[in-house]
Formats: sequence, structure tokens, C-alpha cells
Amino acid sequence: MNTSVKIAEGLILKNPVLSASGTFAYGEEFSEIFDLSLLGGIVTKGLSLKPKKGNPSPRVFETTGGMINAIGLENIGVDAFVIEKLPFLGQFNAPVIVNFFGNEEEEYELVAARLDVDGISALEMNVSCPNVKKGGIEFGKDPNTLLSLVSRVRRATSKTLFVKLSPMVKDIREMAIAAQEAGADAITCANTIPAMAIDETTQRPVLGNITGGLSGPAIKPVALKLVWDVHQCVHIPIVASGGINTYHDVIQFLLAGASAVEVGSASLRDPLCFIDIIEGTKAYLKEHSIQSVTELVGKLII
Amino acid sequence: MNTSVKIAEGLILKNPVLSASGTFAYGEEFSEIFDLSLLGGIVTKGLSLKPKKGNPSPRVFETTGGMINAIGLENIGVDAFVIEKLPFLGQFNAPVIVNFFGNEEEEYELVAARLDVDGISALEMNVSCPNVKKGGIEFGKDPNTLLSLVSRVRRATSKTLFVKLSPMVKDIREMAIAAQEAGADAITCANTIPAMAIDETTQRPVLGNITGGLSGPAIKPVALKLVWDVHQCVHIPIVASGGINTYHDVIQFLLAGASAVEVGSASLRDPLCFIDIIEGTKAYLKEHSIQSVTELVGKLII
Amino acid sequence: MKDVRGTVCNNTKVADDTFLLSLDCDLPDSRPGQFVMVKVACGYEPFLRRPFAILSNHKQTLEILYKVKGRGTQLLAEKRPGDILSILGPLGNGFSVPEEKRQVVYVAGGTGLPPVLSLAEDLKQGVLIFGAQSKDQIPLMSRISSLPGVELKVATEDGSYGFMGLATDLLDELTGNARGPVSIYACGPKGMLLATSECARRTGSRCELSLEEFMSCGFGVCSGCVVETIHGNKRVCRDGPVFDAQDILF
Amino acid sequence: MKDVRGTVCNNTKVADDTFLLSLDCDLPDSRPGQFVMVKVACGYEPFLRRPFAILSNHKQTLEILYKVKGRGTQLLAEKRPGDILSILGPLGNGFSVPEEKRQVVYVAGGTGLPPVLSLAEDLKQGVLIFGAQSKDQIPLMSRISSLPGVELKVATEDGSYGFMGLATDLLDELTGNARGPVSIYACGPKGMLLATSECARRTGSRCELSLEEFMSCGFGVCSGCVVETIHGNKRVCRDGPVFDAQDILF
Ligand SMILES: Cc1cc2nc3c(=O)[nH]c(=O)nc-3n(C[C@H](O)[C@H](O)[C@H](O)COP(=O)(O)OP(=O)(O)OC[C@H]3O[C@@H](n4cnc5c(N)ncnc54)[C@H](O)[C@@H]3O)c2cc1C
Ligand SMILES: Cc1cc2nc3c(=O)[nH]c(=O)nc-3n(C[C@H](O)[C@H](O)[C@H](O)COP(=O)(O)OP(=O)(O)OC[C@H]3O[C@@H](n4cnc5c(N)ncnc54)[C@H](O)[C@@H]3O)c2cc1C
Ligand SMILES: Cc1cc2nc3c(=O)[nH]c(=O)nc-3n(C[C@H](O)[C@H](O)[C@H](O)COP(=O)(O)O)c2cc1C
Ligand SMILES: Cc1cc2nc3c(=O)[nH]c(=O)nc-3n(C[C@H](O)[C@H](O)[C@H](O)COP(=O)(O)O)c2cc1C
Ligand code: FES
Ligand code: FES
Repeated sequence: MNTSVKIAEGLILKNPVLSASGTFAYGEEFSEIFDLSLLGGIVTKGLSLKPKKGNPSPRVFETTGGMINAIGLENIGVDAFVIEKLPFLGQFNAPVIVNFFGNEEEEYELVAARLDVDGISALEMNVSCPNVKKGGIEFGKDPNTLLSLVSRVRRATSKTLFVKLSPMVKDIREMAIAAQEAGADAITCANTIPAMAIDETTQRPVLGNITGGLSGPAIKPVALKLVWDVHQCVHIPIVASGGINTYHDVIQFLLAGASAVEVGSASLRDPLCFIDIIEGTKAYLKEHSIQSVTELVGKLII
Repeated sequence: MNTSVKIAEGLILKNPVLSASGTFAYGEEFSEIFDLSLLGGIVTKGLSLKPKKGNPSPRVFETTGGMINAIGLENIGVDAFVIEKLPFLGQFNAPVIVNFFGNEEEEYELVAARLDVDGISALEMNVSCPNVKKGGIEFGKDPNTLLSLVSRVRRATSKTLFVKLSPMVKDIREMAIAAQEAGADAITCANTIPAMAIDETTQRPVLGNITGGLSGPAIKPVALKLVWDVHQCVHIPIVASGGINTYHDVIQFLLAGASAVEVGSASLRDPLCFIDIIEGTKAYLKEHSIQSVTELVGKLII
Repeated sequence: MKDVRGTVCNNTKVADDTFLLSLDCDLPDSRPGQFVMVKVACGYEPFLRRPFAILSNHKQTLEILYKVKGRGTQLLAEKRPGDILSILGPLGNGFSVPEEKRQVVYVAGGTGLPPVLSLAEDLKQGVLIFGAQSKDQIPLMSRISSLPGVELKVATEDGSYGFMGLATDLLDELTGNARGPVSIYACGPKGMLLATSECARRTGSRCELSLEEFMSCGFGVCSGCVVETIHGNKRVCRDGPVFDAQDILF
Repeated sequence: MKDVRGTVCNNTKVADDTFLLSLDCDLPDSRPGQFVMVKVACGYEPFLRRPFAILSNHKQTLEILYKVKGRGTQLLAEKRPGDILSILGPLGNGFSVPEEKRQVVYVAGGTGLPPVLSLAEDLKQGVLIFGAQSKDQIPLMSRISSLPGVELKVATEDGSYGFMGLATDLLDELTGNARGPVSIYACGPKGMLLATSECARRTGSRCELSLEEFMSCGFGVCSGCVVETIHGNKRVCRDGPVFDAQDILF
């Protein structure tokens, strides 16, 4: 039985189960509880050029079947990551996929260039960030903006490049096509859904940042649809993100067209869920006499 | 204590709690279990020019904190509604708000015109329908398309006009502004979120239509954010829809900027929830010494 | 239809994964074939109610016979005497009363037993054919056997009890040998209903089927549970669950 | 940190809405001030674990003292002996050991009792000031009173027990009269911690505060629980929950 999937020439995952950005920090804490070499890949917290302080507290709130976060992309910055965190991640036998973002095209480019170092297998661009030069509209909202941004980043790095899309767009397909056209090697589909919580006793927003992003099982049906849509229109691999909690979810996302999945919020509640998910996936393959994970990708029977 | 809210010149709701389209049919079934006169308003199933058969079964699927439906807008058609259902609804002391849709601009116009009859207090346009003349892209995805559509319908009817937006757009604010500019009296915010379910044991989609729309508590945080966004940019009233289950939700949506709310999926599981929600809202007002519901609208403390 | 509170009196295992739940509750009078929507949890997990046939509803006591399939029925199986459930019902149309002088045959497969058993307990006549996979899957044997006027015939697929084969094999035999007109009442898996309906057509029997579809509301407002009939889409929860077999487009 | 299974031994009400839970579980050794993340339900309702201080953790027995606040703690209160919970821990840093010759004062308000009580049971010295709204809100009185070497002082806001007023009033008095250097260990509502920290500054006492923030992971990966300190943002779950009072920017 073969659980490995090839995402790009330089990137073969031993299994399709990755961590997700922002729910795995830089790997250190999780390494205390399981061997990170078991993972298909390690996706790290989103990095910016300079360290970022993030949003005021409260930053997280639980909702029905999920949670809203408004961390505000707090991170140690790309330099500190390369110097302080990357060597640690090098110990494990799992590709390191570094999530990053910027506030303008140039910052994306600079961060990507700075991450073109050994020990990193791929970059994941978070395009759900406001473009400060364009009045704060997210890069991931318009296909032309995205095409231009991804093209610049593509030229700035030799690494395998994932583009992580925003879910809340007019048509995710045109975004995926733009990313592919600009040279992305894979599409991560998708980020959290914009959301909000209000405490009616105080009559105030719950989160320090007022709004945040919804994740967890609540959004799984939405993410599944997005992956299915993207699968209809691109030929590069899709990495699914959104509400993956069990191996059932993994199989469903593979069938919808994903080649791999990222597990985010689920690992906040259950740090060992990765192991259950990987084992469950293997057991499913065995039970259904499927030789290779890749046989399932996009094979939804209509 | 005053629970009434004014939506337009001709439309004052005795309380801000309405039924939602597609979860209340034409009112007959619910009338067996409670007095519909208690409602702030009755929103009926979406009507088309001709009767519509809808999608193949299965049509509904439960998900974490919600459900996906792919009913496919099955309805009896506008003529049968006016003749067979409207007289029944006339018995109750609650405004009747008729949801409708079309497959092209002209159909919307014709349905609206046909509904310009006594016994109907307002129309609610569902714009989450594919525009068959424009390659099947939803009317509610593009502000110019929406502006043109709503303008035509506006001319076709003398009724109070709600425009019910799609949640999955680039920026809900530009859609709300377009609707307002075209003469809408209120914005219903918002419809279900596109979603999908897969059964990994059969490797098939669960729903006959493959994809459907997600509703229920799972989407509440998303709907709340959309209402908050829309509230920043329009001056016409907002009617909230999405995951409203309790009076807590009602107060939260009012604070975010809604003048009234629609209760959909919650009433499928609990047909009597309307009464609890209305009573709970009153109790909240009393407890907080608030004279009128309208004092809460948009009064989120930042 | 009313939304009533039911207090669990008993919730006992009566066969493999199968439980008999009795509730103290003030449900309005119902007819065999009608059902209730049960809220199995207070929160939103699961979000929707679950439909169950009314096995009996007399003197403030409601009986439900159910099989554990997923988490909803699992939660139900965890209920203890004294727990309170919200019950919406009675819902749906129920079986029609057979014309006089007709021989009555009930056909039930698996979890399709409750509605037809309810009818048999009401009519106190006829033959009840019950099909199951094996002996361990047969609930309420002694209750059914001791029903006055009703004869029980059991078919098991593995032959561990009664006739080895399908319930519909027994039905074919019975209708083949019948001397007068027959009325068939059936509930069970789709394949069984199809075969039953075929048999009825062949033998010119009257035949009513109680259908199952996944339901969200259960009282007719969402159109989530439709089935195609010769009269167009019909809601299983409101226009059924009992339909004339001739009307169904399988 | 390990994810261990805990079997409920006891889950008893010890004050208004307050329960003492003891679990049979193989949690690694811990220090006072550390905490665990408890999964209160198997499904997704609620989705996240809940943080609770470790009251004690000896000989395979873990004790948690908790107050019912919302649905998570409500579900916990419904657990019965034999039920199994998933426990992640020990988490966080815990209190530091006081230097010799220092007078130790513990200040606890409401649900802030467990971490400081845990420390008092460990150090077996000092004065424990506990503040509550009223008498009914005071748990484990006899256990605390009988602690060797520890003196208990209670303040209730309504005066129904002990001193009428705030815990920090008692603290002010105590530190005012103290003859040598004092080490203060506090956990409780924000206002209490602020006043405690003020008092420590005024009197030149060492002071450690155990903070609470809403947590999603509890082990440092999400940055959901940060607090501002003079050293920048710190994660309450990982860099705390115990902080030097001087570092916190209230
Ligand atoms: C009118 C009626 C009467 C009934 N009477 C009885 C009775 O008396 N006794 C009894 O035991 N059962 C009865 N049932 C069946 C019973 O309602 C189900 O077994 C129960 O709802 C299962 O709930 P669950 O939460 O345990 O399972 P779930 O976890 O909800 O699912 C069980 C199975 O159904 C599948 N499923 C769920 N939704 C769909 C969908 N939309 N399309 C296709 N498959 C789906 C799931 O994948 C799973 O395999 C009746 C059903 C109906 C409609
Ligand atoms: C390190 C640590 C140790 C603790 N130790 C103990 C202990 O030993 N004993 C004890 O009783 N309690 C302790 N607590 C508090 C305990 O964790 C909470 O009371 C518990 O999680 C409440 O869960 P619930 O589901 O019952 O309430 P919930 O329903 O989750 O909420 C309770 C209240 O918190 C509010 N709330 C929820 N999320 C947020 C947010 N993001 N921002 C602001 N408000 C929010 C809700 O609105 C509600 O008022 C500790 C907390 C921490 C962080
Ligand atoms: C606390 C938190 C922090 C996150 N931070 C990032 C981030 O820095 N960059 C990013 O691209 N996505 C971030 N995400 C999004 C997740 O990587 C993931 O795409 C999303 O949560 C949906 O998956 P899930 O439902 O499995 O959590 C974050 C999510 C959470 C919950
Ligand atoms: C079964 C079902 C059918 C629906 N049919 C319609 C419809 O015909 N027209 C429409 O505008 N919205 C329709 N909706 C959307 C609801 O009116 C509502 O906007 C949505 O479900 C979100 O609210 P909720 O979470 O309270 O259900 C339907 C929703 C459901 C669940
Ligand atoms: S389940 Fe809603 S109409 Fe039948
Ligand atoms: S709760 Fe996740 S970092 Fe503290």
C-alpha cells in the first residue's frame, strides 16, 4: 500500500496529511508529544518580513462546530525563523512547507527570496492579506491582482510554491486558474471564512479585532465544495484545508480532488489526531483494497 | 416595551422575528402548531413563474452544526400560490413577504408583476440563481448584474422589495450598495453558503444535486460578519439570515445592524422556536431596560 | 401535530443493536403508520431530529422500536429512565383501513417492523412476514407471536431462524396460494419494497408501502424528503410515509 | 505533556456550582500552577478542550476543582464515576519556589483557588487568603483549614463568612504588618490580580500571578491566549500561566 503523493518534482509527501499554518507554530510544541517525522509535511506559522505583534486579545472564540481566530498573523519574522526555528525542523524526516505573507507585492517577494534556503521544501503563500497599496483589498479577492502577485513570487523563489486561496470570493475557480497560470505548483484550498462573534451581555464584539476567521468542522462542507470546484479547472495538485478532523474527511477531500490535506483546528483540540488520521487513512485503503492514495484523487463517482 | 420595527413605509413588523424562505413552505403546516399571527412576518417558499420540480433526492444532509440542502427551488409556481395559498395566509395578522426568483431578468420581472396583488406586504428577491442567459453565473455575484436586475424588478412592483444576497461573493458591501441604488427597500443578508457532502463508503456525493447550500448554527458567525459589513455601507434596513436559533442570536444580529431576522433551519428542528425566540427577545429588552428593539440596531459597542 | 415532552420509562435492548423505548407522553391520538420526530440531544449535535414510527400510542405511553445506526440513534440508546425528550407528532398519513373480506398480509424488513406491527396490533388479523438477516436481528418475537388473530412467519437470510430466504419469497408463496383478494402493507429496505410492489401488481393485490427518506423537518415544510410518484413529487413526511404502491416511481 | 485517559473516580459538589473531580490517570509529574486541557465531550460540542488547574497529582490521581460557568463545565459536572476523559498535560510553567526566609502569602479569588491551594499544599507554610462573594461559594474549607503550616483567612463580599470585604483588603493588612520580605502567589479575577500586584509593588514584595485567558490549544501553538508583558506578547498557556507580576502590562 502506497500512501505517498507527489506534489511537484521536488516534493513527495510520504502521506497526504500535513499540519496547517498557524495551528502548529514552528513545530516545537508538537514535537514533545509525537514524532513529527510521521507527518506528510510540516506547514509552519505564516511569516512576514519583520516580526509581527498581531491583534489584541481576546483572539479566539469557540462557535458551533468550530472556532473563530483573530491572531492577526503574529509571528517572529522571517529572519528569526531561518536562524532559530529552521534548524530544529531539520531534525525530522518530513518536508517543511513555510507559510508566508506580505502587505504589498514587494514584501511577498522579499520574504520568498529570504526563504530560498536549504531545509525548506516548499513555500505556501497566504493571499488573504490586505494589499496596503490598494486600499486594503485582499490580494486573494481578484484574479488579476493574484496573477501579478504570484508571478512576482514565482520569479523570486526556486522552491515548490503553494498558493493558499481565500474561500470568500466570487468564484474560486478563477482564482485557482490565475494562481496556476502564474506558476504555482499547488493550490491550498482554502483559508478561514471571515466571521464575527458578539457578546450580547456586554453588547461588544468578543474578539479584540472585532472580526476573525472561522475554522473547524463547521466549515468542512464549504471547503469540500471549494476543492471540488477547483478540481474542475486546474491540473496542479490541490491541498485541502478546512474542517478536516478524521480520516473520513481525508478520504472525502481526496475524492473531491485534493492530493493532500492540512489539519488545523482539529490539532488544537487533539494534538495526536494526526496519528489517528494517518492510521485511519491507511486502514481505509486496506479495507477497500486500494493500492495507492493517488487512486482516490478526484475519483468521486457521479 | 416596543418590539416593532419599521422596514419601509408600508411595512411595520410587530416584532423582528420572521420565518425564512424554504423552511416555512406556504405556512399551512406551521399553522397547525402555532398561531402565525405571533410572527413578525411570514416569508414564503421561493416562487418561479412556472411550477418547478426541483432536484433529485437525497436533498438534505446533516452536517456539524447545520445542514446542506439541495431542494432545487421546488415550488408550485406563482399562479398557484396566488390562487391556492395566499387566501390562507390572509387569515393571519402578520405581513406576508413572498420570496421569488427567475432564471433570467425577464422572469424575475414577470413574477414580481404577478405578485403585485393584495395580501402581499413585500417581495423578497432571491438573487442566488443562475442567469441562464449569461452562462449560468449567479445574478448575485456581480454588482452590475445585480443593479440591472433589481432596477427592472423595482419598476415592476409597487411592493416593498427585499433583496436577499448571496454570501459567497468578493465583497458583500458592493452587492448591498448595488441593491440599494437600484431601489431595494431592504437587504436580506444572506442566503446559504455553497457546500457539498461526500459519502466515502460509496465514494459518491450524498446529494442528488452533488452540491447544495449550508445553513444552521455552523454559519452564524459568517452571517453575523456579513450583516456587520453591510451595515457599514447602506442606510436601508437589513434583515439577517443564517444560523439564528435563539434570542441570543437575535440580539447579536440586531447589534450588528439588522432590523429583523429570519429563522430558517432552526424551525425545521423546532417548529415552536419562534415563540421562544420572540419571548426571549422581549425578556432581554426588559432585563436591560431597553424601550424599543430599534434602540439595539447597529449599536454594537466598539 | 404537537411538540410534547416525553419522559423515558424504559429503553431496553430487544435484539442486536435494537431497542424498545417507552415514553410517558401526551401525544395526540395516532394511527398505525404515523411517526414522530424525536430530538435526541439538547444542543446542536446532531442538529436535526430523527424520525421513528409510532409502534404504539395508548394511555399516555408512546412506544418506539429503533435500531442503532449512527450517532443520533446511539445517543437515543444512552437515554435512561427519567430523561426527557422532545417529541413532535403524530406526523404523516398512516395506513388506510383494509376493505372487509380482504386477506391482510404485512411485510416487514429490518427496521421496517414498527409501522406494520403497529397496524397488525390494531387490526388483529392477517399474516405478518418479517424478514431479517439472522436470528439475533429479530426483536419482540414473543410479543408478535402472542398477537391474537395474527400469524407470524419469519424469513432469515442465513436461515438461522424460520424460512431461509427473503420475506418476499414468503410473500410470493402466500399471495400465490391466496383464495380471495389480498391487501399488503409493507415497510422495509428499498429492494424489499420493490419486490413487494411487483408481487402486488402480478397478483392484483392492493398494496401500501411505508417509505423512508432522510428528513430534516418531518412535517412537510422543507421538501427535503420527496419521492417521485405518478402524481409528481410527494413529500414522504407529509403526503406519506404510506403510499399506494402503484403510485411510486421506483 | 501527554494526552492521557482519565477515569472519573469522583465528581462531587463541594460548593455552589463548584465540583471536585478526581480522576484515575497516569499524568506525568507536575508542579503547582500547571494545568491540564480536558476534553469534556467526544463530539464537536463543544469543539475545544477546557483548561483547569491541577489541584493535585499524586499516585495516579488527578484532582480538579471547577465551577460550572457554561456548557463545557456543565457537561463536566454530568460525568459519573467510570466515565473516561481525555486529559492533556501537564501544561504551562507553574509557580517558582520561594526563597528561604520569605513569608509566603497566597491570594485566591473564586475559581482562582486551585493553583494556589496546590502550591500551599506543596509548601506547607504561609497564609492563604481566599476571597469569595459569599459563604456558599467557599469550597474545601475543612481541607484547607486542616493544612499543616498554612493559615486560612477568608473574606466574603457580603460578610457571610470571615472578614467582610475583599481578599486584597486582607492582603494589604498582612503585607503592611509583615516583618520580613514577602512572596505573594495569586490567582483570581483581573481586578484582584491588579490590586495584588499594586500591593506587591508598594510593599516591595515578590509576586507571581497565575493568569487566565480563553484558550484554544493550551500548549502554545495557536497564539490565541497572549497577554502583553514588558517582554512583548506572551502565551498564557505556554510562557505562563504564572508570570511575575512586574512583567504584566495590565
Ligand atoms: C418515516 C420514518 C420512520 C422511521 N421509523 C423508524 C423506526 O421505527 N425504527 C428505526 O429504527 N428506524 C426508523 N427510521 C429510520 C431512522 O430514522 C434512522 O435510522 C435514523 O434517523 C438514523 O439516525 P442516526 O443519527 O443514528 O444515523 P445517521 O448518522 O444520521 O445516519 C445513518 C445513516 O444514514 C445515512 N444518511 C444520512 N443522511 C442521508 C442522506 N441525506 N442521504 C442518504 N443517506 C443518508 C448516513 O450516511 C448513515 O449511513 C425511520 C425513518 C423514517 C423516514
Ligand atoms: C490556565 C487556566 C486554568 C484554569 N483553571 C480553572 C480551575 O482550576 N477551575 C475552574 O473552575 N476554572 C478554571 N479555569 C477557567 C475555566 O477554564 C473556564 O471556566 C471554563 O473553560 C469555562 O468553560 P465553559 O464551557 O463552562 O464556559 P463557556 O461556555 O466556554 O464560556 C464561559 C464564559 O466565558 C466567556 N468566553 C468564552 N470565550 C471567550 C473569549 N474568547 N473571550 C472572552 N470571553 C469568553 C463566555 O462568554 C462565557 O461567559 C481556568 C482557566 C485557565 C485559562
Ligand atoms: C489559530 C489559527 C491561526 C491561523 N494562522 C494562519 C496563518 O498564519 N496563515 C495561514 O495561511 N492560515 C492560518 N490559519 C488558517 C489555517 O491554516 C487553516 O487554513 C484553517 O484554519 C482551516 O482549516 P481547519 O478547519 O482545519 O482549521 C490559521 C488558523 C487558525 C485556527
Ligand atoms: C430546506 C431549505 C430551503 C430553502 N429554500 C430557499 C428558497 O426557496 N429561497 C431562498 O431565498 N432561500 C431559501 N433557503 C435559505 C433560507 O431561507 C435561509 O436564508 C438559510 O437557510 C440561512 O438561514 P438558517 O441558517 O436560519 O437556515 C432555504 C433553506 C433551506 C434550509
Ligand atoms: S422532511 Fe421536510 S418536507 Fe419532509
Ligand atoms: S491557547 Fe494556543 S497558544 Fe495558548
